[in-house]
Amino acid sequence: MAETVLFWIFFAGVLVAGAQVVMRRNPVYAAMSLVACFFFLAGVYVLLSAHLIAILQVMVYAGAVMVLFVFVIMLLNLKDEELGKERITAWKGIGALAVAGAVGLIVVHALRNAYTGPVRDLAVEQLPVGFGGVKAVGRALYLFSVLPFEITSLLLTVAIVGAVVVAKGKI
Amino acid sequence: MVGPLHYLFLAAALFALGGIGVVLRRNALIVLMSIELMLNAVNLTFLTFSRFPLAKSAPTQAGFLAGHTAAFFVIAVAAAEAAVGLAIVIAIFRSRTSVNVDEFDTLKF
Amino acid sequence: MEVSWLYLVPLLPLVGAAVNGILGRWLPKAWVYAVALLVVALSFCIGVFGWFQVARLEGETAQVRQLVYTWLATGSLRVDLGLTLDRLSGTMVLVVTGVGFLIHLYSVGYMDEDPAYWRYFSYLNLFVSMMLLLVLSDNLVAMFVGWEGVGLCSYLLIGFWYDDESKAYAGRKAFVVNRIGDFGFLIGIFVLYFYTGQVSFHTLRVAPLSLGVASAAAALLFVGATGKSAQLPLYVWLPDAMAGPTPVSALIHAATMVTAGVYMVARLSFLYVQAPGVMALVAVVGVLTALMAALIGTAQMDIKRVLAYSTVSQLGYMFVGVGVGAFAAGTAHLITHAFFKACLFLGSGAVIHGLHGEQDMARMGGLRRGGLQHTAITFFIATVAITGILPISGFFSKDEILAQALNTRAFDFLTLLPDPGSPRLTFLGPTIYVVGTLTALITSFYMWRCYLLTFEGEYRGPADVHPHEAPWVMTLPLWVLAALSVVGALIVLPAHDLSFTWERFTEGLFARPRGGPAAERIPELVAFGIALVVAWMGLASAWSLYAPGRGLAGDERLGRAIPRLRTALANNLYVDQLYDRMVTRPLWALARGLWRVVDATLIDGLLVNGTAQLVAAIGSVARRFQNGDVQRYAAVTAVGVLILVYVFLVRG
Amino acid sequence: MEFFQAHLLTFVIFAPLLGVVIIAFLPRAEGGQHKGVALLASLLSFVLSVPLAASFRASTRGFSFEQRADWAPSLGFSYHIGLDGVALLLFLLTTFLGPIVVLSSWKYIQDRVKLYCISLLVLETAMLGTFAALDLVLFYVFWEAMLIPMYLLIGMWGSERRIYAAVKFFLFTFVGSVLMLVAIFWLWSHSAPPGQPRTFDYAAVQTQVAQLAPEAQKLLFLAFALAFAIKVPIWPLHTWLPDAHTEAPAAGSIMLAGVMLKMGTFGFVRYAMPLFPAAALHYAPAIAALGVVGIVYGSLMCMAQTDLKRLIAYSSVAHLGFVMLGLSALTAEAVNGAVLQMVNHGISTGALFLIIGYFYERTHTRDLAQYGGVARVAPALSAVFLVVVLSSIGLPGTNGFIGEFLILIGSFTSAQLGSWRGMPRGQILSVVAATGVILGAVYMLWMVQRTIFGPKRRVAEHGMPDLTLREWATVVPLLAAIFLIGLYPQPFLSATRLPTEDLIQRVGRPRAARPQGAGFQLPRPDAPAGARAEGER
Repeated sequence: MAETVLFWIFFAGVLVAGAQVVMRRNPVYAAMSLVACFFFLAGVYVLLSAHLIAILQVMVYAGAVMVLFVFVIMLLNLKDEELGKERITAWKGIGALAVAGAVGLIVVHALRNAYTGPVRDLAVEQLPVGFGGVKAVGRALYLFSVLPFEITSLLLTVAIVGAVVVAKGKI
Repeated sequence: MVGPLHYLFLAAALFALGGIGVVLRRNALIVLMSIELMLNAVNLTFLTFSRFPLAKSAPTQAGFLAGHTAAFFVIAVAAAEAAVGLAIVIAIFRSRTSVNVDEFDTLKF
Repeated sequence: MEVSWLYLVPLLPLVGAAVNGILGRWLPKAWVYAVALLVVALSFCIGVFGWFQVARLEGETAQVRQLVYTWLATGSLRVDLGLTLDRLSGTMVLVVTGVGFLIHLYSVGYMDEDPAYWRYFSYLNLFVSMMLLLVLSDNLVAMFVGWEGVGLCSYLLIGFWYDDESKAYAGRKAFVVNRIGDFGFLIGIFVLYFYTGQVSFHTLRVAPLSLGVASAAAALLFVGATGKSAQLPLYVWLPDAMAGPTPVSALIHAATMVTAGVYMVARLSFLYVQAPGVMALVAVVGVLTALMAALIGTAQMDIKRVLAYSTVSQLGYMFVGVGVGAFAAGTAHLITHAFFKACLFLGSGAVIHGLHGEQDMARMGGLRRGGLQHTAITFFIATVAITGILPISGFFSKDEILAQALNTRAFDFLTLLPDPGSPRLTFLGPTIYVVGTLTALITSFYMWRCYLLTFEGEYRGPADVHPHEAPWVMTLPLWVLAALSVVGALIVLPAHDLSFTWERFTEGLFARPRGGPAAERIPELVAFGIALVVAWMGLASAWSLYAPGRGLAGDERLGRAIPRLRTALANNLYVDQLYDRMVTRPLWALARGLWRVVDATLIDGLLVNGTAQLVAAIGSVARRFQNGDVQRYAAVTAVGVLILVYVFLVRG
Repeated sequence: MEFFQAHLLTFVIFAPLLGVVIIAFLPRAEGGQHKGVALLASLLSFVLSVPLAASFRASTRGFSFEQRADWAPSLGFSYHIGLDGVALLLFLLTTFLGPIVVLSSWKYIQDRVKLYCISLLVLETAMLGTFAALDLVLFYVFWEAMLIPMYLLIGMWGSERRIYAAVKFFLFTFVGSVLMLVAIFWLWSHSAPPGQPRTFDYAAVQTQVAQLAPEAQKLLFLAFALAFAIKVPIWPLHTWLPDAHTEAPAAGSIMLAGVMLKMGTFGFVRYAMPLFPAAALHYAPAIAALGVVGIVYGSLMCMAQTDLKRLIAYSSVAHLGFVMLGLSALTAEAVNGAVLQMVNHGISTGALFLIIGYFYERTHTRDLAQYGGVARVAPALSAVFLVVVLSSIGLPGTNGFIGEFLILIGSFTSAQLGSWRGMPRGQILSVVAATGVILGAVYMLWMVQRTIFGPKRRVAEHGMPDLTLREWATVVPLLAAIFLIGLYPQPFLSATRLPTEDLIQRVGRPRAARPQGAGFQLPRPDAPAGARAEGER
């Protein structure tokens, strides 16, 4: 019961905060809304028994990534006139409608029929001990996805170097 | 009672929100944020399917937390993307003094 | 008889050419001369040695041979670099190396002041080598090597003073016209090889040939001969070839190379007698060339051009000889002509040398008493020989050809048309005789005109040019050649019981024409009488117009009497212009037109770049979607996703 | 030592790549070192190829120096190399030209030397590999690998319109080779009976292809032939050639003319014709006719040019027309002549481009109107030029004559091309082709006159340095080769005797054995008996 209540609170929070991100003119407000959105999402993850991912969501996303965003926003220090006016062109309308339409179609035709058979709930079954916990996810990560993991580390290194090179102009 | 479809619907809504943001907004920073929204929607889908597998597809030892590992990688890639994307925004802002994506149209022909 | 030294004959001059060509620039002048003269002299000595060996042998086996090496062997084709020295080729070797040596000697004086003398001697040696290869080779392909090789040397030597565009052009013209002839020669080889599988003379000699094949091959090879020996219609290069140094004109364009065609026909006499129609063609072409060139010769003012047309004309006689089946007479004239024409050319060279490059007879005159006695006397002797006013070499050899033409029965069974009922060509021989005799008259006229204008009367040149006699290295060859012009009569004496005449010497060497032995239509002495009278008539007419003291008045009188004909003759009957209009210019225009229309426009413009432009056109439409607006890309992507989702989820 | 012997061919092929590795580690600025290493590497390749030539036995049928290693056995391709007589000649030509090419550009190339040397060496390896490959995939890999360095050579060190020329070159050749790739895959899918592992191996494919339907053979032949015809180039696919030759630097032109064009003709000899004999015979008259058109047309094109290099490029079209005529004629003389003519063209035209490169280095123009009187200021250079031109127009005693003569005489006697209105096609084509001999003299001597003869024009006004020692070193081997082949062609002809015999046997119509030296006994135009009867009447 508590899960249902919490879900709907988080549901509303995620969508409202997400809408704020998209609607807000000032990027600072958008960023703050995004942080809020991430927190609500972390809550949803907890409901899904994804404890480790929820923690990472807060630490990496709401923490590190968003700090980066805010830092950049501050660095650029955009003035009001620099933000400019939003223009809605025909293509933007088409694009937005297409996105909405595509997602709608997916929802109607794919998601709705995703669970036609009996559903298992691994969190309830408690089949794997500590589902979504650090230990279980860690085992999965290091036992079965070592190579992607290592490649990801490489990717991050490249991203850091790339970011420095791009942003720095002259080294 | 909250079922997997609720979560999936939330993910879809969030994804649509992010997609609309990408298409509509001029501000490059907000476009990047919208992309983050979309990535999170994907994460949410991963985690949902990870917790609620179909009965007929009993997950193997390697597979039952595959959704979590995928989400983990998405977070890592998103971090990288944010770093590089923001660096590009800074670089462009330096030369163009603007962060509006519709003013950057050198990527053509 | 197989020997192992024959290869030295053509090789020695080749070595000389290589030495002088590569090292000549750094060698002392005397060494260059020594090398060039020595190799030719050595070749001559070996030639003499071989000649005596052959002269001792009798009949079919009267030859020495050497297989140097197998040059090409693939499939059933086998081409040996084989040399054969028989009585014909042996004598040719002597002429080539003998006259060649004299001309080398002469060149020492003539080219002394030219800075590129080493190059000159290298080319000259190369020429001698190639000519010897042509003469000695025992198969058609090796002969073709020499054939083209002498053409190359001719090209190089005509354009020797290449700074002058017109001289370089003359060389090029000679080479290209010769190549047209060589084209025929080459196809002729192919035809023979196709039907017999052979290219060497001694196997071709016994190969059975049908009339058609023999005619085709003989006619094609004769095309080659018309190119090399400057006959109609390919004679146009020879007058221009006078752009080269005068000794070259004497050696290549009078004495040796241009007679290669005659030599080839004589060498292949076994083939030509199997194609009587082609023999008639050869004789007709020969006599027409002789007449036409003689006519043109009457109106030339350049002393070398007179001699050039004279050469063309005399070559025509030789072809008449081989064409009517009198191969011995034709080749005998070849030999005597080599002597007196070389003498004439060298004499003209001495004149040009003495007048510091002057070639126009209008500015000569009186040179016999003006310091060029030796030249004048030798020139006089050679003129006597060529015109036949006295019975020395040219008189007998030319008369023998004309008599054979009159008496020949080679054409008796030929019909004018393939239809057996059409008239026989029995009239052809006598007609050729009449035309040939007329030509002899004209020959006598223009040669005496040339002599009189050059050496008699008053000196008409500019006062600051003082004619002087050439050094002894130049006059010595003149005297030797003049003597040979006189003594040469020995081999062509009409006495049939003398063993040293050419006719007896070469007995059995040439095939006999099909019509059987010549029938005597008029007595020999009458024919001699006619020839003498004709020659004297020529002299008389020349004297009446150009007698000493009259200067150029004769030309003016002729110009007034037959103005249009004379202008046409002076302009070589406009043949060059005709070829230019009909062949040269259309060809170049065709080339340019094809290039512009087909290559540049059709293939490249339409097909290649057209395809590219089509792609570019599609691209220019498609690139409107690529306007750099990232959000539009995103929107389009979204639309694409929508469509995919619709297709795969809803429809699928 | 044994190991060395067994792998000699591989060493020769990859010796230039060794140079690439060394150059890659040299600092970029050291231009001289790069060229030195490139020279040594190409010399090494040449020196190693000498024992190949020495130990080659012309009397062994099939491939010599064969070597095989697995590459991707599951897909059926392997590293399989070997040489027959035909390939050996072209292989040696390539190793022979390699050092000359490096030396020729010693002074001219001064920027991006490192990349330049690498391109040259990679090109050489790719070319050698193409000749030696005995596996279709290996062949294709080397074949395409040639394109890239050549594209760079033209596009980076060429003259004004180099980009246009490079792209044109690339697209032209690529269009053809893509079709060939499809055909190769098709062959692979039919390379073994069902259920057995498929293979790209040349010999295996060859035995299997014979069972294909004639229509399929024709299509496959056309796919291969298109790729090769573009490379040759056969009229009317030739227009990339003048542009590529004209714009390429001298070294590129030499490689292009000397070796790369032979890839096309070699492809016909090795792949298109023996793999699909029936189709090859079917299309032989058409290809021979196109070859003859190429001869006449190419010669006429030469007469319309004012650009030295473009003129020579068009003359290549004419010369390779001879080769195609010879190959299609399918007589021993013609095919041997054609193979020899490939080598000849490589040497003569390569030398022509080399010398025109030297002209260009000195004068910085290729415009004929600017030339004139060069012989006066640079006599040795002009003399060499003249000799090479003479070999190019097929003067007897030089290499060009042997090839052209054999091709013409072989095609004249060819019965393989059928007849047209009662006339043997071979004779018609041969006669028309022989006019190319005249036209060749026309345009080549015209060019000679415009460049080295005549009064001094702009380029010669202020004098011109004659050949330097380095340039002599590049020219002398070529001259030696010209005269060696011209005067003593027998070793070359005997090297190609067996492979060409096999080719003719495979492709050509079976015919009655020709008695040695007796020639064809074809119906004669006139019965000799009748002629004799007429004579006696």
